[in-house]
Amino acid sequence: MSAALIQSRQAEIIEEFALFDDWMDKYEHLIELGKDIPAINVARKTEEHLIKGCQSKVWLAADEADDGTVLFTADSDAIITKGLVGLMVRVLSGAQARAIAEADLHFLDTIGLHQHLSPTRSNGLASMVQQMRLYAAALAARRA
Amino acid sequence: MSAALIQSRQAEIIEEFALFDDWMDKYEHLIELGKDIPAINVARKTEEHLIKGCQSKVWLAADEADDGTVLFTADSDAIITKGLVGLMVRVLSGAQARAIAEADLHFLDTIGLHQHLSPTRSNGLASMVQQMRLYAAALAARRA
Amino acid sequence: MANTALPDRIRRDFPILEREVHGKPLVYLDNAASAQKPLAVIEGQREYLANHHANIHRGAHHLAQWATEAFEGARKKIAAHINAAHAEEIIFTSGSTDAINLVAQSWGRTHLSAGDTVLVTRMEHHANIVPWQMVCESRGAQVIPVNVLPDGVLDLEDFHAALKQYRPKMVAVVHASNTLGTINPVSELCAAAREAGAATLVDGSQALPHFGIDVQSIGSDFYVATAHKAYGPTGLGFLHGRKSMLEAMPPWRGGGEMIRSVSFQGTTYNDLPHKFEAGTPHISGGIAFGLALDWMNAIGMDVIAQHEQVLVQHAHSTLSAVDGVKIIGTAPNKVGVVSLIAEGLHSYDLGTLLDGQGIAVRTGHHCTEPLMDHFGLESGTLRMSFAAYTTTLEIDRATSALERAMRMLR
Amino acid sequence: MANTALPDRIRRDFPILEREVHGKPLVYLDNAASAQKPLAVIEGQREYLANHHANIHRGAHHLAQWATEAFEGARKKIAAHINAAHAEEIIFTSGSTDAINLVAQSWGRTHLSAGDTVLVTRMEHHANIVPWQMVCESRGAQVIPVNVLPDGVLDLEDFHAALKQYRPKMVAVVHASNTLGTINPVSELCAAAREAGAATLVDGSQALPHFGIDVQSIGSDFYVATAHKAYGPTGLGFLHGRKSMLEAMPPWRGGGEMIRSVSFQGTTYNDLPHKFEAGTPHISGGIAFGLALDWMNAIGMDVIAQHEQVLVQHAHSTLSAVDGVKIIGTAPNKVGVVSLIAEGLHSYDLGTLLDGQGIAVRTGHHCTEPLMDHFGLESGTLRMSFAAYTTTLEIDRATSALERAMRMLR
Ligand SMILES: Cc1ncc(COP(=O)(O)O)c(C=O)c1O
Ligand SMILES: Cc1ncc(COP(=O)(O)O)c(C=O)c1O
Repeated sequence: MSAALIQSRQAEIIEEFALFDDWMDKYEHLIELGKDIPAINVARKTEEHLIKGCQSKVWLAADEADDGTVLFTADSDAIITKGLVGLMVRVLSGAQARAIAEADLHFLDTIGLHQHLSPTRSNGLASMVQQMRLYAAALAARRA
Repeated sequence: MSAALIQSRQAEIIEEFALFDDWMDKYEHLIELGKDIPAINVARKTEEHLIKGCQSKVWLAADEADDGTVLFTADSDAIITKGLVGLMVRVLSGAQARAIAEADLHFLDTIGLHQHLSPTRSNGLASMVQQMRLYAAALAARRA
Repeated sequence: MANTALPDRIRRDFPILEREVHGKPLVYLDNAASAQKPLAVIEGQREYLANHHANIHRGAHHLAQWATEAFEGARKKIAAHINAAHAEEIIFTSGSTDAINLVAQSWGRTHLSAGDTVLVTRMEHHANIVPWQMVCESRGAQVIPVNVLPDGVLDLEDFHAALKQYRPKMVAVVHASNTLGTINPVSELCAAAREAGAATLVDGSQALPHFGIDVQSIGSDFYVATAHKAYGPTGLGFLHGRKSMLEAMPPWRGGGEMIRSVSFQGTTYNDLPHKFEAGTPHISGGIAFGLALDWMNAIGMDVIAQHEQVLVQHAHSTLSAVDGVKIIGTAPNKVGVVSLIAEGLHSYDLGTLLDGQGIAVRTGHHCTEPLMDHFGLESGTLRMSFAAYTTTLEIDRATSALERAMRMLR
Repeated sequence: MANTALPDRIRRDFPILEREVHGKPLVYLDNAASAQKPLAVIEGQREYLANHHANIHRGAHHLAQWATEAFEGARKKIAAHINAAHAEEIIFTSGSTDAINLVAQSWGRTHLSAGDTVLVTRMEHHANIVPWQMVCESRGAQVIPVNVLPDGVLDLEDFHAALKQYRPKMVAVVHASNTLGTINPVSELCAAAREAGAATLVDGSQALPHFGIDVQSIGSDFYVATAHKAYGPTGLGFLHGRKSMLEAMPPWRGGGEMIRSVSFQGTTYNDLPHKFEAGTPHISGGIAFGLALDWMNAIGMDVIAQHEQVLVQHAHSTLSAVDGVKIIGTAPNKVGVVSLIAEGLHSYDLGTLLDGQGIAVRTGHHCTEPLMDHFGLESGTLRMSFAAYTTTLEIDRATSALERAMRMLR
């Protein structure tokens, strides 16, 4: 059920981005999206929640709800990264841990922002996604 | 006068080699020439007379005649190198030290064997020529 | 005249400059990271590999001989280009980084002891810091940085004071800064260092592409540079070393070529330059780099330098007119490198939005973290860097793109 | 079938094979020194440099991203080709020599102490001897050679005895000998070494071009090879290291890329593989090497190996039929390398007279002086070495040329 949720959210984003064929328009939209990011509590913007090794900083926290779903909050010091992080949180937050760990994330590819997921990109998005999966996998394992 | 001698000997060799336009014929001739090399005394085939850093070994000795001319004797363990060494000895031996030190040696170029004089060639001919000039320069300096 | 005409004349040598990125014409302003290569270099390397390749040295056959002469010819071209006293003072390396490591390990391990110091500057590239930190750590020695003034000029007072105070064994300075563009007065620095009894290394990575170099007039003991920033191939660089210094140094890497004779009883080493060139070198790269030098010299280093001066002046005046933009590094003597920040904005965002408009720049710390820390630039800078083919029009387009990016981010 | 058809099918990929030398058609039998490169490699490198080049890693712009993915893609291809467990176990180096020096210095300086030993064989290339001699000398350790039998097979009895007697910290062996062609039983050697508590390094320089490699089934801790002998570009090679070993090792070269963070208070290092890759790598070379692996795999390593077996058999029978010729190295398991001597004749003379007939071979010690000394071969050997494109006809022509040379010299 959670897997279906993740799918439908990706479909939604793909539809949303289909409106833009110009690169800059996509970024414009991304910048807007960054403003709606479920913000990480300022007190949690510590070393512990920092994703390392990137030009832009990304903070990420994961909380488990009683029903076993995982809620992500995040932030970044770079606006575009924040938009990308926002997209990721929007797709994965609230899903079951196991579904997150196993999610097939194709939407960045489809909307033409795939390169931002490359581990060689210095925005840290790839590390963030990995971190989200790790959190989720750890939670799923604890429940199992 | 010695410079003229060196020139005329080079001219002689150039004429001799002009008969061969095939590479292998040149080598055939070179092998023949190696047989006539003014052989270094066996007792002098020591470390001291060895030209170093080459795949084929070259031994070289220089002796000064009363009239200030220099007589070279040499040998090599490789036959083609011996032929090349023989050509060098034939051109330079018996000339005045100063003329040897300053000789313009173009004949290998003209007869198409120039590459054997390259310092990157592992037959040691380049080192030998340098050694011949050094011997000669040292003798010339001592006389001056 | 010649200045504005230069790109017109040479841009056709660079096919990549015709391409598009994200549907926009490419504006390549990342030359300090790596320059594009003229066709003469690309085709020369291709031709070598297609019709002439063989392993070099010790080969008795024709191809080996030809390749050896071409490769050794490239060494002579480098020697001539930087006015080295002897061709065998040029050691081929895989880049500047490799060259500095060679000196740090070979010279450093024999000359540095506990308590010794190596003087560098706060504007050094990591390549001229970390190798010294590594050898110093192993010897109990220390790396001391010289201060950089707010405008990006080296603090000469601090330099002379540090020479006096620390009596360093080695002074290692960058010729031109890859982040600030600052050209350091290396002849003066080397003279003072020598006076104080220190050996000297000059990192010429950002000098070689931009102006003529004369190692004898600089008076450095070691001078390094990398080919790929100077219109040459990747995987190649060189170390120039004063002959007497190199001769006294132990080899660093062992293997073929660098030996005279090998046995399990004992191995003896070859003469310069081979002593420092273990293994099969980057043959096609060496030959292609020779062609890159030919290409630069056919234009003339002065012509290139003049053209880039015009570009820097133009960029400074255009960019500093943009509200909220601050240029980092305004030394009077600069190569074609302009770093900037835009107030309150992250340089990564700016770089991404420039890329979306076809403008290739670099953002971040540019491998000069200590300099960024020194200036308190947390998100680094946005760096535009120029080459002989760069036009003022490209700078204008980059400036407009920057303005658009700033509007979007605010 | 496939065997004789292979060269027919692929020779058109190698323009150089069409050329003449001294007016005779080139017969290139110096592949163990360096192989020729197929057009896919040459044109791929050209295309990269002409239309895609940028410096890699940390670049936010499109070209940098593209180049990074292409270069990292090549790393993955290498990992897949030798069946490495992780792509980050592949470290790009400038060649085999560089890779062995990296291990000798980084691993060696931390693991070797006074009295320790490193076991090698008498058939090693200088590249797998001298780096060990250098680090052993600095640590008070010693290099011990294992015996080679008269037919060129490694003396396994001596190997096991030496393991027992010396309890080496490191066993470094060549996978296939560049002088004898002998393929060593490296899985067996590595297992015995591990059993005896030694780390292992396999020098695969002459294995990579000739047959498929599986580092996991070999069980080596380190495996090195060089691109230019395997149809790839010059200036590039790689080290494969077991992840746990590499992670525990200190970096060797310092500079950009290999750091996490640099400051004058202290520098921290990056993760694998970057920790060992300081400075701008040979980007075009890495990408082109990936294409070389693609090219080999499109043919199939088994097809190449089979073809070369036919060549070796043919060369052995043809050449040993020549009066006065003795083949050096007749192990049952060989790659396409045939060394020989002609009674009473200097190999340099033979090589020169073959060159005069358009036949490119190598003569001398082939960077294996200790092996030459061991066999008492003062003027080295004449070595013919084969590649996928070599034909039996070429071997026949080389044989006739050799006979002519011998006649001329007698
Ligand atoms: C067995 C062996 N090991 C090491 C090397 C060294 O390779 P490179 O010179 O490319 O570093 C070679 C090639 O000469 C070789 O044949
Ligand atoms: C000033 C400076 N020094 C050293 C280097 C290192 O050059 P490479 O990465 O080619 O070794 C660079 C380039 O990044 C540089 O700009």
